[in-house]
Amino acid sequence: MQDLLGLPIDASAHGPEIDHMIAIVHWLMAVLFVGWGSFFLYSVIRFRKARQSKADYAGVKSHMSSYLEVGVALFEIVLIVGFAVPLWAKRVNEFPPEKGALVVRVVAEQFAWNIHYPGADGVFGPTDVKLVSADNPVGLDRSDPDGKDDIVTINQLTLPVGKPVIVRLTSKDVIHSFGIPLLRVKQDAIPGQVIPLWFEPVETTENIKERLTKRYQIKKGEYDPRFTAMVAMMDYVDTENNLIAGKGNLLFPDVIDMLAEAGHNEILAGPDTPMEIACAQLCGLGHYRMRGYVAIKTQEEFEAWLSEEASYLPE
Amino acid sequence: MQIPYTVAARPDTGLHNSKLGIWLFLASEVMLFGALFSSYILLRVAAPEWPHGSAILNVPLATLNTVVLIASSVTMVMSWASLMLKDFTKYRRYMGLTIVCGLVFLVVKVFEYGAKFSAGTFPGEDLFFATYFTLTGLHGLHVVGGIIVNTYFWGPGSRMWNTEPRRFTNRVEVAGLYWHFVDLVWIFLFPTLYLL
Amino acid sequence: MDHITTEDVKKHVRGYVIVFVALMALTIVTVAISYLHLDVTAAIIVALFIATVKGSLVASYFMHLISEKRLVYLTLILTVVFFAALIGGPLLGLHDTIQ
Amino acid sequence: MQQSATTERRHVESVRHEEHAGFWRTYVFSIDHKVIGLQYMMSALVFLFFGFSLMMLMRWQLAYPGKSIPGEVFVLLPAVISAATLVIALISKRKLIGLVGLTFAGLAALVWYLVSDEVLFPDGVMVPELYNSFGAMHGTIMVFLGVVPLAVGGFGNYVVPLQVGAPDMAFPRLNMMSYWAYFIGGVVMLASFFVPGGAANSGWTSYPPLADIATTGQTVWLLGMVFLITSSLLGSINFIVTIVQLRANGLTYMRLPFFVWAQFITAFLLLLAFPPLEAAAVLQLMDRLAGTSFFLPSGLVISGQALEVSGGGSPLLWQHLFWFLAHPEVYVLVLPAMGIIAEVIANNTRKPLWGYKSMVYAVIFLGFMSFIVWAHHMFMTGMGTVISTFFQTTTMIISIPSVIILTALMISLWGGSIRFTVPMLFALAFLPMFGIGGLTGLPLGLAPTDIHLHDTYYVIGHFHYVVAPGSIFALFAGLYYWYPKVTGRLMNDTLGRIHFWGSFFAMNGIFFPMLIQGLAGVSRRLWDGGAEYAHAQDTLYLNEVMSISAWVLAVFQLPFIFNFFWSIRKGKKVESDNPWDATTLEWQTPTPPPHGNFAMVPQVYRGPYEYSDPKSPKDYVPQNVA
Ligand code: HEA
Ligand code: HEA
Ligand code: CUA
Ligand SMILES: [Cu+2]
Repeated sequence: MQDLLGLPIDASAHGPEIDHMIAIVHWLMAVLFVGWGSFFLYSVIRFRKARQSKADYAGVKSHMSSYLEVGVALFEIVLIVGFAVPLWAKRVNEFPPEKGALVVRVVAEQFAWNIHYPGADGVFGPTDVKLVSADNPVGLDRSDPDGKDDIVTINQLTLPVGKPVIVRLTSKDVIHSFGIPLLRVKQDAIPGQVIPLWFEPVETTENIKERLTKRYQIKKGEYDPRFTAMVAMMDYVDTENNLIAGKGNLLFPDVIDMLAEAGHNEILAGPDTPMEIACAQLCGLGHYRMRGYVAIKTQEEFEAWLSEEASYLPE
Repeated sequence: MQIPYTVAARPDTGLHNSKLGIWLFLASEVMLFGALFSSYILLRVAAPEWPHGSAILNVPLATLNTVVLIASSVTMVMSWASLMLKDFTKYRRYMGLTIVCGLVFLVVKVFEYGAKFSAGTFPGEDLFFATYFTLTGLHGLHVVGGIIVNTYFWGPGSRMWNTEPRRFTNRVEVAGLYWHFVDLVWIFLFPTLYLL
Repeated sequence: MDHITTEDVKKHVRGYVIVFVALMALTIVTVAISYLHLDVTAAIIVALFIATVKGSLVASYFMHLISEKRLVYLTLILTVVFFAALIGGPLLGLHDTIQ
Repeated sequence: MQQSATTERRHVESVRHEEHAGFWRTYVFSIDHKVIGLQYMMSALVFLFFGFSLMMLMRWQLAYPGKSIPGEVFVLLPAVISAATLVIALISKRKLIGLVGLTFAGLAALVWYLVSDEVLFPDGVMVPELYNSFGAMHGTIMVFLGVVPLAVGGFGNYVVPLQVGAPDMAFPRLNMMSYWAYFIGGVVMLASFFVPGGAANSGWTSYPPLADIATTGQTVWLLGMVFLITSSLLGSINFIVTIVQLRANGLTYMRLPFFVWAQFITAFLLLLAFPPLEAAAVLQLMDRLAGTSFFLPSGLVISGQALEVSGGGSPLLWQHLFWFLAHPEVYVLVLPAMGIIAEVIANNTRKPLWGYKSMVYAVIFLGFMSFIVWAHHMFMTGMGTVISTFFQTTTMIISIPSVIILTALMISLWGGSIRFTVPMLFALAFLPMFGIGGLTGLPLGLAPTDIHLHDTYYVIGHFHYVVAPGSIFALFAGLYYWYPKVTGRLMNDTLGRIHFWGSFFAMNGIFFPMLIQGLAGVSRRLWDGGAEYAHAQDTLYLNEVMSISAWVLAVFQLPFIFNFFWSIRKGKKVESDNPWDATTLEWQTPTPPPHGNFAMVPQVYRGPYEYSDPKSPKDYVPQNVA
């Protein structure tokens, strides 16, 4: 059922539980729809006027339908008691201890995601609305010792794999919604409120990229718009062995044309940024482009990334 | 065929049309003011601090207004009772008094608002004043509406007394139900805004 | 008001005067209490209690709710239930947020 | 029935007055429920068409993001309709059809004005602001100016008094005021396209703080809403009083046609759910005009600038007040539709509705429950376990009465002698289509699954299945079904069948792909339809499928619109006042019913759907036959 539904790849620890539940609900829906649908079609055909010239005043006398309704009700009780409530409780009550987790602040604004890491000391520096400026989007007080080493990125959420992440979510202006489909995470970012959420990524984005890599037919002069968000997933050379597009190269129209010219009628391509933060709440004219990128790295890569970011910090 | 039960009550419900109509209308008004009360409670519970109404609002004036409005409710119901007793002159007198009370209420309100405005206090001041102005303003509009209706029944509308006395009495009763409701809303607004 | 006699109305009128006096008295009581500066919870309870009593008096006597028809009661009960939901829901939402 | 001589006299006068009243009194400021019903119906149809036109323009942008729009093509449709209706008006010499033709010409002009505007469509490409504003107005217009006025104001007004055996609505003048409040509300909404910054663009949900800081169009939207709410309130009081007080002799509650029951419950929803939105609208108006901050928390920074307000407000307060209305409102969209379906199915299966009583109890229960499920639209606002459990449970509970009603309707088919008339086709299609829409509500109603689906196209797919091939189909069924009562003529059958089949496939072509996109995680309200998102790539091709289906759907409305106007004069004449051999009271009047409807109060002897009673020689027994 999960494949049938076309759910995206699932890269978080809790995701399969949600997917499982989506699948179960859709099974119920399918059973009801097919069941009632068959009854419906049969009745419509069997009792058409041409076949049944006189209607039966009493109609159905059995109580099947009541049992069925009770059945649906019972199923729904099971869904709520057995799945919905415990799953939700796990999401909102059972936060992992902050010690073993990565804590980040996410401050949404029209139309960007500001990501705030506590830095080496593990403590967030104080923030103040008055300090907000173009190069200090979260209003971080750099003069405070806690704030000195904090790292702030825009639209780039980098996380280590296999470690719980706690996000403290808020917004500067209007309501946004922090949604990462591939992590089965969604939470509205509400100004004036800080709402925590947590998840645990279990797969690196590199891995996901590989998994999403597919063969695509190409032709000169015909550009599949999907290529705008894709990169080549192996090195491509022309007849003289000159590199046209290396692994990771963006697939612009001219690149495609060159590839086709060089005789490649099939290429391996994968999404450039497979995992994204999609703002799910209408937040103004730029809502459609309020997109953040999630990179899930191995612990070592993540630490390397952190120290690189730290090296850019103002002294 | 014509519309039944405009005057007499329908036997199984015991109500005539406009009586049921006005109660339904009042039910919707309960939800309107209810929603505003609900907002008030929510905002106040969530607020770190909330000013004490009596410290910044004019309690004596509001008390006066409470008295005036309650009095107007009594005169309103008396005007209906006078019609029931077939005493049209008394009806006019009581209805007139009701209108006057309504106007007094508004005049006092104008003074209250005026004092706040001239002191530079506007709805945008803080949440307290925002709720204060919105709630009393909306209530004030209801008072204005009531005065218009009552004035109509005091003046031109009262001609119906000569042609259809029962129907006219019903109309006054219905107008009265509305007016009492407006009074009732004030009875709750007064302590919540001014005293707490 | 189909079966109301002149006698009934006269009785009503006496009732109105009593209710009027009671309302005035209660108004004075609320204002007086507010000058006592009770603590907030007590003040809210007392003030709303008195307001409810006053409101019930107006509704019961001036609006004749005390002798109204079943249909009107049903409508109002329904309204009160939804009103309660309208207050309860958002308040619950306020208190039961993810911390 | 007691009545004083004076009222009698006044009434006679007013009837006479009506006869000599002339155009204005008869058609414009009429107090006859049937005329008002038709006014509602025509206005609502035009608004539906307009709401659809906005969406057709938006669907261009979704299918071909960033490509220049062929404005002429989109103007063509209303222009053709306008020309055709004007021709029909000339042939049949009907001023009113001419009026509609002019309205469509106005619509064509409005569309032209919009697409040729260099600011809104630089190089023919719709700007994101405009996309948002069209989206908000599409939602608002469809819900508040299209479906509800058609279902409640139109069919409710025309049919309910007839079905309860009443001469008119209880308060005819209030009824007229209700229509005009709606009309003004509609005009205000349309006018908002011309204010600086354009129409409201914060979604039909108008969530603050976004809506609080939006352009002037939002203020106009709020004012328009105040008029529409007033209209609904006046209307709902009228319906309840009419149904309670004006029922004919012998017409007990359990003998009411299901349509009347549906309207009755709907009226309660409108009466008690709308005022909180009115309150919310007042608060938002205060925020926008008087500088208060009911919905604005402290410390907002808008585009790098601290917002100068006192703060302290709560954005979620709006959501509570809005959904307190808007959830019941969605049942307002569907209950009258179910009512129409019940009438049509009983009539065309030639047998009583199965489980009529359980349907009535179900609809009462549904109405009650609809007031306490609203926060299922707010699962992602940071709800804890207690409140989310409460609202998930109520949401699951409310699906049960829907299942009961649908089940009863479907079982009613069993043993029938089904006539596939055009209204019946629409009614039959309603069942599985509402089924899909309703069933897709279940995963949305469970908080954990809603995490993935909230604010994606899955939600859009869910509710369009219930409102478009659901409610709109039911409304089409109603139009075809009651048309002969109003005009004395039938609509053309072949054109009706073309309309049905075309609409049926096109609707599924639009809305099924939405569910697929939603499961893939594509957000709603995206100007480019998700073109940039990696997770959307695999389902992007569906955007074009949906758009083409939408335009095809539009083309298949042409036979309907033509049929609708043409048949007024040229349709096949009905042979009797009761062409469908129906049982309910509206068919026991002359066609069209005169002012005052019935010569005397009808006496009702039986339930609403006495078809094929073995004790009776004919296959139907009208309610007023002893
Ligand atoms: C007419 C309108 C209508 C109706 C009837 C419904 C009915 C239901 N809706 Fe829907 N809903 C909307 C209109 C409607 N909705 C709209 C407009 C929105 C979005 C608003 C916005 O955000 O802009 C929305 C959004 C919405 C949400 C919020 C989603 C989100 O934003 O994340 C939820 C969540 O619980 C929900 C749930 C339900 C449920 C459980 C029902 C239940 O009542 C459904 C019960 C019905 C059934 C269970 C079907 C039973 C039938 C069968 C079993 C028979 C099958 C038949 C055959 C095969 C022949 N709806
Ligand atoms: C009742 C409600 C209703 C109805 C019927 C519809 C009908 C349709 N809707 Fe709408 N829609 C909404 C309510 C509705 N919608 C809401 C509330 C939103 C959310 C807005 C928001 O995000 O804030 C939305 C959003 C919405 C979106 C998502 C936009 C986005 O998220 O960016 C899309 C996308 O395709 C869409 C498409 C359509 C289409 C193709 C139809 C078609 O089914 C239209 C079919 C119309 C007809 C068939 C018209 C028939 C009428 C005539 C032919 C007139 C005849 C005239 C005379 C005889 C005079 N709608
Ligand atoms: Cu931020 Cu949408
Ligand atoms: Cu809902």
